[in-house]
This record gives sequence, structure tokens and C-alpha cells, in this order.
Amino acid sequence: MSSGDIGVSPGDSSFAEAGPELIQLLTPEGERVEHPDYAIDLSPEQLRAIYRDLALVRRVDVEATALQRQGELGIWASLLGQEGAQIGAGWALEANDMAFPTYREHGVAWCRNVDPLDIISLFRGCDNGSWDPIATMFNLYTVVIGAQCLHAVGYAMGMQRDGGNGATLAFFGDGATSQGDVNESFIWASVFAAPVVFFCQNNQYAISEPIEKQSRIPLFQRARGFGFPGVRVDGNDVLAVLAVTRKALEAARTGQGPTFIEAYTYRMGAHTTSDDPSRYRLASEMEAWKLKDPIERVRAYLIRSEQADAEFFAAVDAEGDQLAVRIRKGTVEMPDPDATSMFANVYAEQTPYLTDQAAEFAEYHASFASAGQEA
Amino acid sequence: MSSGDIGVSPGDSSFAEAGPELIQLLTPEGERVEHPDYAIDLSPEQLRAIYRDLALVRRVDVEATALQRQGELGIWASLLGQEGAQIGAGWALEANDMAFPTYREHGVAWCRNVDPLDIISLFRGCDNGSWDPIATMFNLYTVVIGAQCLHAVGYAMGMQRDGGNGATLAFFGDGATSQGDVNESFIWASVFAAPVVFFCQNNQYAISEPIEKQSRIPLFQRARGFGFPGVRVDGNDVLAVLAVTRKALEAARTGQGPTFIEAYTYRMGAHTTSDDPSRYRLASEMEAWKLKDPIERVRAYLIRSEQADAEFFAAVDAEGDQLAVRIRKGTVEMPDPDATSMFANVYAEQTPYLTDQAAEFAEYHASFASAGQEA
Amino acid sequence: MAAVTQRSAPVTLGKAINMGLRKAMEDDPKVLLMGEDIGKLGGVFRVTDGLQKDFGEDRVIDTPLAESGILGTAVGLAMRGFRPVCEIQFDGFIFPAYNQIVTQVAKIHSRSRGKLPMRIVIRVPFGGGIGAVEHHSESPEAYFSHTAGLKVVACSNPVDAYWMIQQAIRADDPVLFFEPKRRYWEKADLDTSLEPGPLFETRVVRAGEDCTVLAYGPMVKTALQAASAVEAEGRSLEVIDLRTLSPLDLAPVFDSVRRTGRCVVVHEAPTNLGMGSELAARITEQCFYSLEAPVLRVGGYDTPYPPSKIEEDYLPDLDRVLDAVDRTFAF
Amino acid sequence: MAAVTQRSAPVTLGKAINMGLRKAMEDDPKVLLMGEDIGKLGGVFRVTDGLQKDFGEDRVIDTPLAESGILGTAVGLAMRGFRPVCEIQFDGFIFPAYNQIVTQVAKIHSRSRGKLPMRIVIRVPFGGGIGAVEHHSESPEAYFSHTAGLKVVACSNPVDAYWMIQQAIRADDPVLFFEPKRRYWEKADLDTSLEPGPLFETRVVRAGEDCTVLAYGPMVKTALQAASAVEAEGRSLEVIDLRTLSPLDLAPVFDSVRRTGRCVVVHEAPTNLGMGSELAARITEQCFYSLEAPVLRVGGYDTPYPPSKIEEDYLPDLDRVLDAVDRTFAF
Ligand SMILES: Cc1ncc(C[n+]2csc(CCOP(=O)(O)OP(=O)(O)O)c2C)c(N)n1
Ligand SMILES: Cc1ncc(C[n+]2csc(CCOP(=O)(O)OP(=O)(O)O)c2C)c(N)n1
Ligand SMILES: [Mg+2]
Ligand SMILES: [Mg+2]
Repeated sequence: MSSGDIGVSPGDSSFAEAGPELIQLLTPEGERVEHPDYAIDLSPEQLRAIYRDLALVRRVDVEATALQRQGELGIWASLLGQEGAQIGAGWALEANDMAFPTYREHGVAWCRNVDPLDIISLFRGCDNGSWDPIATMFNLYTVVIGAQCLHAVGYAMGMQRDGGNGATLAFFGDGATSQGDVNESFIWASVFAAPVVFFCQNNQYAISEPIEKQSRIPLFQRARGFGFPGVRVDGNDVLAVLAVTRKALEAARTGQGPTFIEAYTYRMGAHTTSDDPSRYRLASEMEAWKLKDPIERVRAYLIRSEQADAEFFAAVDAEGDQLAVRIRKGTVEMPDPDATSMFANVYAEQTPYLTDQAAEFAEYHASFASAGQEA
Repeated sequence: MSSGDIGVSPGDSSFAEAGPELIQLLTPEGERVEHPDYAIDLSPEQLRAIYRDLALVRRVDVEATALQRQGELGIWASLLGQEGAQIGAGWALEANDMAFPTYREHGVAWCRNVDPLDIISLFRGCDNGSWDPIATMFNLYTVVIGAQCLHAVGYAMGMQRDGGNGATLAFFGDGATSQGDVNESFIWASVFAAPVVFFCQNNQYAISEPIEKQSRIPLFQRARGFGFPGVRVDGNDVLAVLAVTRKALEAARTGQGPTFIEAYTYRMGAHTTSDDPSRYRLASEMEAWKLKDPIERVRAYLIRSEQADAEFFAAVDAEGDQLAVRIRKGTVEMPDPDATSMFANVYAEQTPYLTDQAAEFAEYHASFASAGQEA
Repeated sequence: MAAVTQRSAPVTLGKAINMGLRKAMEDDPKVLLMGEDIGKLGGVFRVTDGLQKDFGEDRVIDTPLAESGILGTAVGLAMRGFRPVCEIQFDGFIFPAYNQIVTQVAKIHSRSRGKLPMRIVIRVPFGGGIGAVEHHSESPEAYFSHTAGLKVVACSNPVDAYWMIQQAIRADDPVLFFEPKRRYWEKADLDTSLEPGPLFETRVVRAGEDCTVLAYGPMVKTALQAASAVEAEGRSLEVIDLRTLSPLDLAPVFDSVRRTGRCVVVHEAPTNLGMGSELAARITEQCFYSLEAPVLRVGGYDTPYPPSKIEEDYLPDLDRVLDAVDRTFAF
Repeated sequence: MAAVTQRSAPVTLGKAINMGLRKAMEDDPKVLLMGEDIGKLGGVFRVTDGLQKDFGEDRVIDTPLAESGILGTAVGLAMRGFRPVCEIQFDGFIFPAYNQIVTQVAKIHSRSRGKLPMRIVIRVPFGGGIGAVEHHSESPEAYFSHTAGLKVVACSNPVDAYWMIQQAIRADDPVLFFEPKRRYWEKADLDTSLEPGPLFETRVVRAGEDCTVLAYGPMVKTALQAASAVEAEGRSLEVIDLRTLSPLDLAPVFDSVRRTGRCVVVHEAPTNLGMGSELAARITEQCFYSLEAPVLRVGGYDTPYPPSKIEEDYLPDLDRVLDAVDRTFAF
């Protein structure tokens, strides 16, 4: 099908611009469509599980945003609108694959069984990521834009060398495509035919800057300058994202080198809770994208194809409520880190210098405690 | 014509690999051929002037290499084999255009009327470039690979803003295409439609590393990932290089944005006089490329088309001899820089701290002088 | 463009820089602003608020997301005679541009023997204390002060901010302009008609007799608080706002230390090889016989900047400054 | 692979590193070498000569020409359990990798609370004196020593070079390994059967009584020459090879300075905020009452590294070291 068919009002340039290359398996109305190159066959259980994941990560996100508003988090980077891209990608990962997120991939984290509270503790300011990146095969968040793409390639080169039989999946945004590191990662991946898949969520903005500030041509075409395939998938279509990413990961694992996936989507919220999108974008744009909500279309499809009933949706909602309660409770009860932890893990082998500094720090703070007792 | 026709022996993969896209106007045998997209019309005077430039820059290069061998230069980066690419590009530049070289563009420097002795003084260790980059519209050499490509884009953005009516020509090597900066320069040039032309001399090697270590696909294709045209030209064909570069510069000047030119050529010498190419490449490869010498083919064409006679060639040779004498004399007589010059020009407004340091330096050295007198 | 109607009015530090940028752009058409999100958004701290609207997209340039690209193209623009003012969104994101800054911006004036001045200002909101995530609270000034060819300044209050940004833009050398981000919202009365002294001058901001406290950027306020706190106890601290970190302007510092005999340097940056080390070395060299105690340093610890829940334990505060002052008296 | 047949033989510093790399690769299959031209060419200084032939292209990797790429992929390889040893071709070309080194390599162990050790060695031929063009003679060590999370060492002679490179590779932290490029051709007898002390230890290399001279890398030889030169005059210098620049191992330095009462630090890097500033600050703090004179620094001038025809005027030499020693006696 062509992009003209996907039910957008004419004035909506941003979606029409996705172009005829847009791979889609599920329309915004929840209609299953076929694509010659990408098939997918999911059981009703799997489809319902996908829906559940979509709904729950959104619930996590809404809750975290609320917690930030209430002063419980320093900041929150919302994934609102990008659940389809992230759950689709997360479902495509196999056990041996390693994901390299940026700072917004809460949906992928969910698929890797990272506890949302572990994500929240980072945004609360307790740590810089407390999950085990190797046990979960979900790397820590990387805030410096683009740096993780090279890590993903290096890790993939390691897999080539130790026979790891997996691939890496590198996440980054549309803005990140302008960084030297990201482009170098394309070069390395291509030259070494590394088992890596580049997953770019084009959510149309890098903070306030629209995609035109980063590229004159559709982003997926970047790959052809580096000698590997690039595809554009409807990032709000979880099935298409799953199919496309699965195929690309399989190609990577079997020595066919990298693929660039542009998941064409939209950041429904602010960049982070510190941002004010009203300064740079029109409400009408948001409205147009709301019609392509990644969750609604799965819901519509499940209902239409009678693979889920009201009871199922009610159960997911109830689970979401419980999850929200757990997150809220877990967040407000989260202990502050011990201040001395800043000295831990600076090195694998602590230096005598830092040991001394930590000791002086402890002594200095102890002096307050005793001063307090005296007073 | 196809690349299969250009007179290379079968075993010579490197040249055959140039591919059918290779733009050529003059065959290695000195035969003029036409290209549908690139015409060129040069008077006999112009052709002879081009030959003269080619021959003289080679003479400069040979002389500089000899001077290095004799200990007069610290190092020399030879342009041997790349004269066609450089003189072609140099001839394409107009007065208002600004060239951004790397460290090997002695041929372009020549076309910009930079005295070869000014180039030599850099390699002798007297300075880091003593010509006036604005007066010559030939920027200083840039040793950090790729950095100058961003400068060229910024300068071009300046031309857009001050109505300068020129374009910039950024020179870099095949190896440089792997640097983040070079790829960022493609992004900026494309996004701002800056009047810049990227001129990549693919001389097949980055020191010891063959082009395969940098790219799996022909380099000129890199541009299409960034949304602007890329062309591959026979870099040993000065006429084709001139035609292609002229057209690209004209497009840039008239607001049509950047072009990437891959001048397909070969480094006939060592990377620099410190290098030992026998460690990493076969003599046979060199032999095959010798047949495509950029100067010989112009000579053959001039003779064949009766646009130059033996007298002309003899005159050029004689001029070369004189030039060589001047260069040799100029080099060996070149005064060492004054040591205090290291403190000059660190800043436009000297700092008191550095003024003091310079004074102490002078005093310290004076103490030796007086000690010497006493002794 | 809104004309400044009053001579003196209370403005925040962030707004003062905004006003200074506006003035510089009005004064010289060659001044350009470049950076991420500086246009419609006005920058994440709103320091460039309203400037794109008034000066257009060609002079207030929202750039691609690439710091090396920002600095590299700024070099080209400077070669062409412009005066680009580059905003680095947060301190921790200056490093992709490090190569361009250290090998190009810092060296091109010298490389070209003065033919190519690098009239570039690099604005860097720096330091911690705002509850941010990783890479948003760094103090990288020593990396640049160690680099010959660069000049480095830090402002500490709205009045200086307004003037210093204009002076930095007028300077013919590349200037790293460090802005104390957690002081962006501090207010002071600003008289825009009265230009104070030159940019590269260090200033005594509170006279005192017993110990000299050196600070810059966000720590000047902390140092002043410390001075007030001990006043009651009858101890008098002389507080010096360094303002310029490269070149250092140490005459007023030497004067002061020769009088007080004691010196404490305060900064947020890690202590090891931070600005304090050079200050300590130079002061000791020049005031050897006046010193009653070694120059002591109060800095960030030599660890990565910690998560925000414990950043206040990492950052020097009033107590740590006073503790160091006490220690200089223990010698 | 050529077996080392003799226990002790004269080797150059460059060859010693080559032997050390070979030994490390034999000992641990996770050790990889990465860099530009390190394969067939054996590196521009031939330090990796023959290693690709013996260990294959998968373990001795000729990389694309991109230093950020080298370090960024090394991070990924380290996460996967490898121990990459990255060669930076010349000191001046480490800056494109600066962002990866400072924001990733240095922080990932801490960020991951120890889950992701960064077992990466970054080999950097550094310093001047070889008559090279711009960017080939830099001494960037202070930039890295100021960065928490990195360790920094410099070798000064073939024996140390052989052992230190292996120890750096075995270390579980990222190590910047500075190689004094103008000493690559210096020879010493190397006994490969006798491992000396640990990597992060500073060493007194010549005992003396009147003044302590601190040096590292290429300047150790210069310091030793200075000590020999004044011996005849009856002045006795204690020369210390720092070896480790981060962490500093100052116990032997404090011991020495407390005995001699005088100290001169020598390095090629610019003086302002060079290693000498931290050393001066720390020594003054700890040995305040023992110092007869301030710690004096002999460094490169605070200018860009000059063209090679005048580099010998820029670099500290025997005379400048002795001049500083004299000056400490003038106090
Ligand atoms: C190197 C670097 N520069 C700047 C920033 C500040 N910053 C954080 S997010 C962001 C925009 C990222 O846009 P994009 O890549 O499209 O990802 P998105 O946030 O839209 O998911 C910027 C500029 C950063 N984190 N790192
Ligand atoms: C950033 C950087 N890294 C490494 C080097 C060392 N170096 C000098 S030239 C060169 C190879 C350049 O190859 P290429 O771009 O193909 O240009 P060519 O020398 O072939 O003209 C290298 C690695 C450098 N100058 N700059
Ligand atoms: Mg985005
Ligand atoms: Mg090349």
C-alpha cells in the first residue's frame, strides 16, 4: 500500500512525507495488510502479549511523567508515541542479541525484563543505570548522543570473534544521525560486516529541531552511502517494526552485515519534562499523529479480528493500575544513594589516592555528625 | 567509453574496479574522448599551459623528495601520480573560490600561485605554512585528517551570508572519508546547501591501508547517503577533472548545493619520505598504474594533435631545470626561524603571561650568549 | 527589537547574557549565533530567547546535532570574517568538538602567523547543582586552560555576564565563555550604560585580611557566603573572582596573598589538575616567603560527577570552604 | 612466532614494546590490537611489526582512519570481554577520540557500577624532538590525568616499556600508555624473565641529596643527564621517574623532597596546568615545612608546539633543568 492510503488528512505533511517506501503491516485503523518482503505470523497469544507490552510501557511512562511533575524525578524522557517502534524492536531481539539504547528506550528495556524502577532510579538521580547490562543484554543508557552506536559495532565485532551467534541492535534518534560517531559506526559496520542493526527512531524532532535540520533526504537513504541496506518502516506499526527488525537481525547474525532501519514515528510528548514543545510545534501536527497511535491500532485489530475481548483489555488495564501503584510506591520509597558510593567503582582497582579521598570524605562528614551530637 | 577500454592489462584489478561510472575525456594513450555530460573546450595555449603546470609541479616534487633525502627537509609528502587530479582541480577554481587543502595539494597550491618554497619551508620545519591564505585563496595545509572539510563548509556558509559569489573546494583523501568530521561536513553542506565541492583524491591508500579498509563501495557513492550528487572521475585525466570540478563549482556557486567528486588516482610514491610502501604493496600494481600516468597522456595528446612540438617540451624541461635550481638554492639558503617566533601570534592580543614568558626566554638565551662571550 | 528603556534594572544572569548577545549582534553584523535548539526554542536555558525572531535564521542558526560540526564550521566562518558565537548545550557535550577546538581553533592564528584570526566564542553552561542526569554538570575548564591559543573566562553574576559576553565577542581571539548554569536565575541590577573594566581582569569582590579565597563562576557566590558566615566570628576573608582562567591575571591575587599569607582555591571541577593546581603552583612560586600555609584546594572529588541525589556532597559548599580556611590556620 | 631465546639482550624501546605486546597476546587470547597501519606496515614506528602476520587480521586490526571509531568500538569489544590495545598513531591525533575517552571509556565502569570493566589500553607515542610537522610532537597527558576513571602511565626505557605494556594490558582499568617516541631507538639490556614491581609505582632512578628532579617519559633521560652533569660540581640530584601519572604515587616523592628540600619538575608539555602544577601543589601541601624553595617547573612554553627547526628551544633540556635547579638554590 502507499502512504497516501493511510488515512491522514491532506494537510498533514509530516506523515505523507513518509513516502511510498514506508513498510506497513497494520494500518492506523487496525487493518492487517501484506507486504511482499515482510511477512509475519503471530498467534493470538503473541498478539495479545504485544498489546499488553504496549499498554504497560505507556502506563509506566505516564506514571513516570506524573512522578516528575510531583517532584519525585529530576527529569523524565517520555516514550509516548514511540511504543510501537520500541516494543516491535524489543520483540525482535533474541536472547543472544545485545541492545544499545540511548535514553528513551523504556519499551525495549521492558522487553529485556529491566524493571521500570531501575530506569526510574536513573531519572530520579540515584544512579546512572542500575540494571545489569550483560545479564539483561540491554546496555546502559547513553546520554552523549551517538556514542553507543560505535559501542554496538565493537560489541558486534566481538561476537564475530568469539562466535557469540548474536547481533547487536543500536538505538538512536533522527538528530543523532548528524553526529560523526554515528556515521563512523556505519563505516565500521560496513567494512567489518559486523552483525549490527541500526535502529533509528525518527520521531521528527531533536528537541526543538525538526528533521529538516539534520537531513535533506529521508534518513533511511543514509545507509546506501555506506554500502548497506536502509529501510523505512512505519514506526507506529508494531508488527511491521517487528518483522523488519527480525529480518535485519537475522541477516546480521548470518554474516550479511548491517541494516539501517528508520522507524518513522512521532514524539507525542515533550522532549523531556524540562521541554516546552509549544515553542516550536503546532498542536495540529500532534492531532494528526494521534490518529496513528501505535496502541490504538493494535487494539482495533485485536477487536476486529476477535483475538481479544473486553475482558482481556480490562485485565491489561487492571495490571497497568497495579504496575502504576508499584512504581509509585517503589519510587517514593527509593532510598537515596549513600554519598560515599561516588568513590566506589571509579576504578576496578581502586587507587590509593581515591581511597584516601574517600576516607577524608567520610571523616569530614563524620565530623558533622559528631558536631550535631554535641549540639 | 567504459573502463574496460582504457588500456589496462587484465590482472590489474585496481583500475578495472574504477567501474563504468569513471568519467574520462582523455585516455591513457592520449586520445580525446567525449562524455555526454562533460564537455571541455580548451585552446592550444591552455592545453600547453596545463601541460606546463603538470610538468613543473612534478619537477618541484622530485626536487623536494631529493632535498629530503639529502637532509634538507624533515619530511616530504609527494604528489607523484596525482598531478592530473590537482592541476585539473586547480584550473577549475576561479578567483573568488577558496581551496581547503590537506597536506599533499602542492599542485593546487601551484595553481593558486603559492611559491613552492612556501610549501617547502613547512616540510623543512620552518613554519606551519607561510603563504597568505586569503590573498592566495588557498588555505593553509591541515594535517589533522578531515578537519578542513568542516572549515570549507563554514567558509562556504560565510559566502552565502556575505554574497561572496564564490565556492569552496575541500580536498581530502580516501582515508579521510572515514573521519566523523568529513561526514559531518557532508551533513552541514547538504542541510545548508552550502556552496562547497568535496574533492576526494582516492589514491587507493591511506598510508599502508588499501581503500577496502575504509569502504565497501565506491567512494563517490557516499554522497547519495547525504542527498547530493557524487561522481567518479579519472583522476589521472586532467581534462576530465577540470570539466567535472568546474561544473560542480558552478553548481555550488549558483545555489545548487554540494557535489562530491572522487578523483580516482594512484599514489605513485611513498606516503611520505618516511614511509616504506614495499611493506604493503606489490611492485606490479605500480607498474600497471605507470601506464596511466597523468602527464604522459597530455604529452601524447599534444603531440598527436600537433598542438605542441619538441621545442615546446624542451622549453618546459628547461624551465623545470631552472625552477629546480631556484628551489634547491632557496631551500638550502632558507634561514632558520627565530626561536622567539614561537611566542608571536599565539594570540591576536598577546597575553601578559606570554609576554613575560617570552621575555624570560629571551633573557635565558641571552645569558648563554654572554656566557659564551665570557668563555 | 525591544529597546532597553531603563538604564538600570534587575535581570537574571541568563537574561543578561541574552541582552549582551543582542547588543553584540546589533553592534556588529558579523556576529552570528550557532547551536542546537537556539532558534525557536531559544536554547534549553532560553539564553538566546527571541534572537532568531529578531535577527533571522541566517544569523541565529539552528545547527545539525553535531558539536564538531558547530566548531568546524565556525572556524570556516571566522576565516571568512564572521564572529560566530557557538552554544554548547551542556558542558558534557563539548567533547565531540574537542578536536576542532584544540587542534584548529587554538592553533590557526599561530599556524597562519596571524593571517587567520579565530574570532570565535564558545558559550558553555557549566557546573552542577541543577539535579540533572549524567554529562550535564561537568566543569571542563582546565582542559581548555591548559591549551595554548585559547582564552578562557567564567562569569559569576548578571552584570559581568552582560559585559563579559560582549567583550568576549569583540575579542580577536577564541574565547571559551563559561556560564554558571545554576546561577542563571540569580538576579542583579544591571546598568547597561556603564562598561566596567576589561575582560581579562581578575577582581577582588570582597576585601579581607586573614585568608584569600579564590573562586570563579558558580563558586564565587559560595565563597562570598563563606566570607559572610565567618565575619561574625571575627575572621575576615578576602574573596577574589578570577573571571579569567586563561590567561590568569594573578597580580591582584599575589597582592592579596602577600597580605593575608593564606589562600584557598575553590572550584567544582575535580581537584587533581584542576585550576587550583596551577594557582597553587604559581602562588607558591611568587609568594613563597609570604605563605603561612600551603595553598589549599577545595574542589570536586576525583570521581566522575555523581548522580544528582548526592551531588551536593560532591560540590564544594560553604562548610567545605570554611573547613579549608580553618585548615590553613592550623599550619 | 620467534621464541625469545636469550634471557637478556639489548633491545630498543620500540622493540621492547613489540615484545611485550607479543607476550600479552600469547598469554591472553582476548587481547586484540587495533589502529591505523598496524598490520602489514607494523605501525609507523614498527612497534607492532610482525604481529599481524603471527596473530592474524582478527587480532591485529587495521582500522578505518577514525580515532573515535577506534575507541568507540574498543569500548564495545571491552564490554564483550576483550582487551583491546588501541594505537593512536601520533599524540596529536588522539583528539578525535577525546569524547569517547572522556565520556565513555573513563565513565562506563562507574556508570555500570563495575559491571562493565573497560579493559582498554590506549598507546600514544608522545612528545617532540623528532623533527616532525605539526601535531606530531604533542604531550597531552595532563588532559587525561585530570579525567577521573582513567589511569595514565609513561615509560622511559626499554625494560620498563616491556613490562609496563604487559601490566597495562593485564590491568582491569583503562590505561593511557604514553611512549616517548624520541626514545624508541634507545637500547637497554632486557631480561624477560624478571618482572619488576607493579605498574603504578614511582621509582627513584638516581639517589641524590641536594634537589629532587621529577620526570617521566622522554625527560627522564634528560634529568639523568643533568644529574651526571652537576655531579662533578659536587651537586647531587635525586632523579625520580614518575612512571604513573594517574594515579600519582607520591610517597617516594614526598620522602625525597623532605630530604632534599628542593624540587624541580620537568616535562615537555606546556607548563600551565601541566603535570607539574599538580605535583607542585601536592608536594607543597605535604612537604610545606621541608621546602627550602618553591617547587619549580621546567616545561614546554605555553605556546603551540613550534615548527621543528626551533623545537629544541621549546623542549626542556639539560641546561634548562640545571638552570631551574640553580634557581631553587637561590631561594
Ligand atoms: C553530544 C550531545 N549533544 C547534545 C546533547 C543534548 N541533547 C539531548 S537529546 C538531544 C536531541 C536528540 O534528538 P534525537 O537524536 O532525535 O533523539 P530523540 O530525543 O528525539 O529521541 C540533544 C541535542 C546530548 N545529549 N549529547
Ligand atoms: C586525525 C588523524 N589521524 C591520523 C593521522 C596520520 N595520518 C596522516 S596521513 C594518513 C593517511 C591519510 O590517507 P588519505 O586520507 O587517503 O590521504 P593520502 O595521504 O592518501 O593523500 C594518516 C593516517 C592524521 N594526520 N590525522
Ligand atoms: Mg528525535
Ligand atoms: Mg589516500
